[in-house]
Amino acid sequence: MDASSSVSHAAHDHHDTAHEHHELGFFRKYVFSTDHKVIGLQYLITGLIFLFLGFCLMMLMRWQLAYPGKELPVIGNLIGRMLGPGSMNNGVMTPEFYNSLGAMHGTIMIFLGIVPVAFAAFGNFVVPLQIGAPDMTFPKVNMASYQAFFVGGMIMLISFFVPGGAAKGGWTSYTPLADIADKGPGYDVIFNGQTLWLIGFILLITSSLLGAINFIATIIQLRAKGMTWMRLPFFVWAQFVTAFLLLLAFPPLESAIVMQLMDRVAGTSFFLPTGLVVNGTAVSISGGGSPLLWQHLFWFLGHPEVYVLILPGMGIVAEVIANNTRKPLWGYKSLVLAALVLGFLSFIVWAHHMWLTGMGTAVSAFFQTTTMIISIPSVIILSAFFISLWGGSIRFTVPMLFATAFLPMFGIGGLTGIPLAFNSADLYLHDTYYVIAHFHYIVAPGTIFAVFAGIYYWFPKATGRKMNDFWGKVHFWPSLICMNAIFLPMFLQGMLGMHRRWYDGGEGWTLASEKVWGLSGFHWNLPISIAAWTMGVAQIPFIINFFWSIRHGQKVGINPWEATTLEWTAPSPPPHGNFLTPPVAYRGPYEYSLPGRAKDFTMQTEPVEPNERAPHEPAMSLSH
Amino acid sequence: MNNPPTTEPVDHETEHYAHDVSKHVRGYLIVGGTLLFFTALTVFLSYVNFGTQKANVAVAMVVATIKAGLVAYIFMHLSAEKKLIYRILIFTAIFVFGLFWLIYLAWYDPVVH
Amino acid sequence: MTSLAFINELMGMPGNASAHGYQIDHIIEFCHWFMGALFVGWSAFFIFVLWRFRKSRNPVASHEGVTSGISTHLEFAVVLIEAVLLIGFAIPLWAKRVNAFPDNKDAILVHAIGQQFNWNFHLPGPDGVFGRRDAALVSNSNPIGLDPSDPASKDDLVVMGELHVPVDHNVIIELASKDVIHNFCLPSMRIAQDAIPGLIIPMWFKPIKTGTFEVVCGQLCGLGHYGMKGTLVVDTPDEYQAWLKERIELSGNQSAPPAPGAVPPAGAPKTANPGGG
Amino acid sequence: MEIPYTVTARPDTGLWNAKVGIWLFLASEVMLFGGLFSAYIFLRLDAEPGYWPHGLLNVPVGTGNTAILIASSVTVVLAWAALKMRQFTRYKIYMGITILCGVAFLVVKLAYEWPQKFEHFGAYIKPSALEKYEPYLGNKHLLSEGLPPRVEITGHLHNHEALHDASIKDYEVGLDPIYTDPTNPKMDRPHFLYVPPTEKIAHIDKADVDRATMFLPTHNTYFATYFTITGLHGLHVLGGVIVFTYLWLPFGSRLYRQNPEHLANRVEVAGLFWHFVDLVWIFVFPLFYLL
Ligand code: HEA
Ligand code: HEA
Ligand code: CUA
Ligand SMILES: [Cu+2]
Repeated sequence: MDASSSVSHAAHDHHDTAHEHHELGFFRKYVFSTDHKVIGLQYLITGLIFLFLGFCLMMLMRWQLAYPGKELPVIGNLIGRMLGPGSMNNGVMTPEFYNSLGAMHGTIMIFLGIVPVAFAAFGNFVVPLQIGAPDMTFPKVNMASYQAFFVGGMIMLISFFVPGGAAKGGWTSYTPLADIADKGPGYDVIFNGQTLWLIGFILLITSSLLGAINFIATIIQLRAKGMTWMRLPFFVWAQFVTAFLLLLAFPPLESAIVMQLMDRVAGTSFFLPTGLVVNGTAVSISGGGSPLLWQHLFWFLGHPEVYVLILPGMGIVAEVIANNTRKPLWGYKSLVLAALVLGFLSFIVWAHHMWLTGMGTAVSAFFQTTTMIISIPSVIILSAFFISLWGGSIRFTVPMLFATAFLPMFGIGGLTGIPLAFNSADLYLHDTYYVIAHFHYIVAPGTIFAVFAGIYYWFPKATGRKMNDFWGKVHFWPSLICMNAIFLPMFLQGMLGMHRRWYDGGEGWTLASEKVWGLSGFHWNLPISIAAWTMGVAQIPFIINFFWSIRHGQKVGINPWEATTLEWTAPSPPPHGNFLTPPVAYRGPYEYSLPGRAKDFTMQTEPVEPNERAPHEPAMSLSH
Repeated sequence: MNNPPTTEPVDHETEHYAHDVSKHVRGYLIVGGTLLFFTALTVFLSYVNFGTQKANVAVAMVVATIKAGLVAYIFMHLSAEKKLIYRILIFTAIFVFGLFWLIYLAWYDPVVH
Repeated sequence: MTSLAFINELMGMPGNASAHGYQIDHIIEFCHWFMGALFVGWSAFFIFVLWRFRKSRNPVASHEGVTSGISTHLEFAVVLIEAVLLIGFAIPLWAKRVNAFPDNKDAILVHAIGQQFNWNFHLPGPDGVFGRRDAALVSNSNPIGLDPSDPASKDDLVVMGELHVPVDHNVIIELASKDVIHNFCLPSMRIAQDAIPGLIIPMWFKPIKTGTFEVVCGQLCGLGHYGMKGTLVVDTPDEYQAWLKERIELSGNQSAPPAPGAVPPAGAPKTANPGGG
Repeated sequence: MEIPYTVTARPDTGLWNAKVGIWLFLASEVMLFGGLFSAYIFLRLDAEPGYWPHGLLNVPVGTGNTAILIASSVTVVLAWAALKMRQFTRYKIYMGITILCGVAFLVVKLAYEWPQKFEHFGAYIKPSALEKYEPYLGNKHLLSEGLPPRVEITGHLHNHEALHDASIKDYEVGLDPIYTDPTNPKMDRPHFLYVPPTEKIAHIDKADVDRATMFLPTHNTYFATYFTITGLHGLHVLGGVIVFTYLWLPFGSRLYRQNPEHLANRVEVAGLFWHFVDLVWIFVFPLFYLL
């Protein structure tokens, strides 16, 4: 089929669809939309709100850690009145509430914040555009996926208001603690924190599974003409691998959640061994269950999940770096391969979270080895990003600032994973603030920065306007400084032996009174907390900038960053059906600074000219 | 690589298929019969003593696997499925067996005194 | 080696008090040097590149970029170092932790039973035999459910919160839990192990310094988790014998009195939540 | 632009969209049931001798249900084949049979098998009292045969009040046949045909009992896994029946008139799901009923 006929055909198509959609009312258009872009934005807004909520929960916790047992001015009493004295008793946080905050901070940040934003929102909005597709393969399923997420999130929120408060067993919900949580006099079978957590979770899993199926099917089936596997932007690859992780790792956790739900509502003993004595009384259960089974099934998801948190971030960073260095990504082929290997290996390393559960030599040697091996693809990906900078002509736009900061921050987080991966070193470090610092370096200044980069980068595509540069910088620098001021000292606290999930922040512990770098371990809490609250202030310019720019940002053309990938050939914002003519890809995704060209970027849709030097395109092919 | 591969849908494939289908119907019935036979066989074998409980479990699982294989291969058309589907399923199989095997291994190798 | 260890000290790691602890410290310090070197190397490269290739200094980008295979060498080096740490240190160290338990005869054997939110220690007493325990017998006066009908239990000692052990002796602690998962963590001894209900998991170490050490509960176990503190006192042999004697005398007329560690920590709720969650 | 390949295949993958989608979904289902079966393995390996019951379920009924599912799998491919050959009436018939089979399966499960379990009673005897109930349990005989011991007495509970009323001191149980004649070698293996509890009554002192409940999920880990896995499987059957009914009702005819191939594709996709549900049952059946 030649180009001209395809153009006219599609123009005709477009006419039809545009006509049809004039009549859509507000609800069909914005609430029950099946358009991948609207769903993407729904995910983005809801996810950001949850991210912010998770952040607020954490700021409350940081008060308790800095000033254990002190009344929280103003807000304390307010929360006490809203959620009952079980939360803030006369403005003072109770241990139950602290544990709730911790568990819900973790749950909300991961499953209601980062996954919806980094995976679902960017995946929905960007992936179909980047592969030149009109929409997702299953638009209705896509809508259902968002709705399941939304309802799941609401259930999690409601759980704060039931008697006893939200789940308090940590985001890991280890059994038997979580199994027996909230039970006691006045136990309501459904309306208690832990049970609602489980029910909400089932919906979140459903949402992720539907999303994952849709993403994979879309990438496989709806790539535009000429969009071969090796011409996919790295972001699409990252989302592809992420979707597989969700698809195959979530169901075992789902089964575990069903079992925990049975334990709580039907009185089974999947995770409860025989002979439990809680509070001096024997528990009436059949017993015979296994607490470790939960941990295995939880971490079977738990570990792949951490790559779910980082891979989309890496994808965003790759796009932004290529665009702002004005040169192709270095080692595209090895990046793709590394992402695939990372995805594969992440299924067989889970027990490195369980070193101290009484694991023998053989099994722990296996899991240590796989964990070591999995750090290699991460090193490859990060090295490729670093090397990509070499020879570039680097523009420090706001997205680029965030993407640049991502690299060393992920580096610190990733490197500190290495001692944890050796079980003998983890013997000392397990469950200390060292672990907290390790993963926050990856998810907070790592993924969250990548998310910010993505928002600043694709904002013009979604709205036709740019976010303000100056306020972007005002957002970036304090955020970067605060992030490090928060998490660097946590390594020191961890090395002192201070443990996580400590309601008193270590005040009652001699080991936390040892001094390191001028302050005692406990007293380090205060500067950390101040930095955390300052970071809250630093988000204000972002929030204002974000909403203000939707209406009042500087108007820009369809390709303001002079980028090469397909999404920049669609109008901004793209109409229903995305492209005016079906796009055709003729070359790789990052043809920046091709020698002998006037412009320093060559779009994927530009045919290869006869006299052009052989394009820099990897020959490897994964399919066909 | 300059000429993009075609992505136009193929239409006449279906006619072709319909012809094939009629030939398969008999096969489906035979497979259904075989499955029923194997069901009876498992029930029978479960009353035969193979020495240990483990041996009985193994025998039953072998029969079940054969049955499952037949369903997947014939009824679910895996015999004539595209490569892509196989790839998805192979990885799934690896991970599900990894889950079984590693949990079993962890159960088998605890620190005991 | 001591000079290398300063990286751990710099990060605040407390002094080691057990025989195997220095090995744990070594692997942590090797990791930190290795990570430090990578971090410093990459950071230097990173900063240089950001400066050297900024737009104003390098207006036209190179399409090719780096062509050398330097990254392959680097990745290979990382693999090598990780392999050495893994095969040379981590795996053998672990094998020694979990397979090479000292002989029961010349080690102190103690059972530790975790509960929300303290540790009960069960010692075999003069006869050296542990009495039978049964969950059904647990009561306020019998926190570990010791079976009084078992003759071996007659002279057993039950102490709460504080455990004494003699210095330079192997100590084996067999961990159990009555309710939820706890973790018996001794930062100064560089040892920790989960206490999982339904399982009995042993751990061992050899204290080489006398003194009083904190036992941290290293696994979220409910609202009192932060205050679940045990005390390990490493005595000289004489002091240890004196303590043991005192304990035996005490158990003669009354069941174990609360030891210091069993007093609820400041701020802990007075009535425990039945769910413990 | 419209979404392509909803009915016809994309040449380079050879697949239409929903086919890719359903296989991805099935892959995740494999992992879901994989998680449940790994729990089954784990719990069964951990069970103390005598605590994993055998032969409690009704084998002929289970076999019948297996046959029903297999038959429905055959009819659903036949329905699909009929559509491919554009024989709409046949499609209607085969699909109708499939739906009936699915409903029959559910009825057997929910109206017969489960309730029968809920009405059955079991009491675990304390280790210290096992000796006392030796005439019912026949453990000496089992020991000599190298078989696992019996630690539970089951049957029909005559005084239901005993479950709640603390003043009643014993359970009055109409014994299951095994306990009436425990040392008879015929009782070493479960019966093939279901034999209801006998009229022979045993009085079991509550003081000798560890735990006694009806055969509910709480009873032991065996029933916990049984009810959870068959329950989840039943939900899948229900889902399949609903989808089939939707395709069978006028909606199907309308789609057939518009684009018969589209309907055939939908039936194929729903059928793939159905076969998978059948496939899961093929493992559930021996694991719970026979072993
Ligand atoms: C996105 C999240 C994420 C990522 C990517 C990782 C990556 C890794 N993690 Fe982490 N981890 C978590 C999130 C993450 N982790 C979380 C949330 C927990 C705690 C869960 C809980 O208990 O609540 C955890 C806990 C955790 C543990 C358990 C600790 C314990 O509980 O005691 C372990 C142990 O092995 C571990 C190891 C690793 C390893 C080896 C990697 C490797 O993949 C890392 C590989 C990366 C590198 C090796 C970096 C390479 C970079 C360079 C070479 C360049 C350097 C350059 C500069 C610095 C400029 N992690
Ligand atoms: C993705 C995961 C994620 C993220 C991003 C974060 C972010 C942060 N976390 Fe969290 N954390 C966890 C996952 C995460 N955390 C988990 C899993 C645990 C363990 C829980 C458990 O013990 O079970 C934990 C535990 C944890 C603890 C330990 C508590 C304890 O053990 O007692 C602490 C302590 O300081 C902490 C702090 C922080 C801080 C300061 C941030 C900051 O970096 C936050 C930064 C956030 C922002 C900068 C928000 C930006 C968003 C906006 C501004 C929204 C804008 C809105 C609109 C436009 C509408 N976290
Ligand atoms: Cu016990 Cu934490
Ligand atoms: Cu991990």
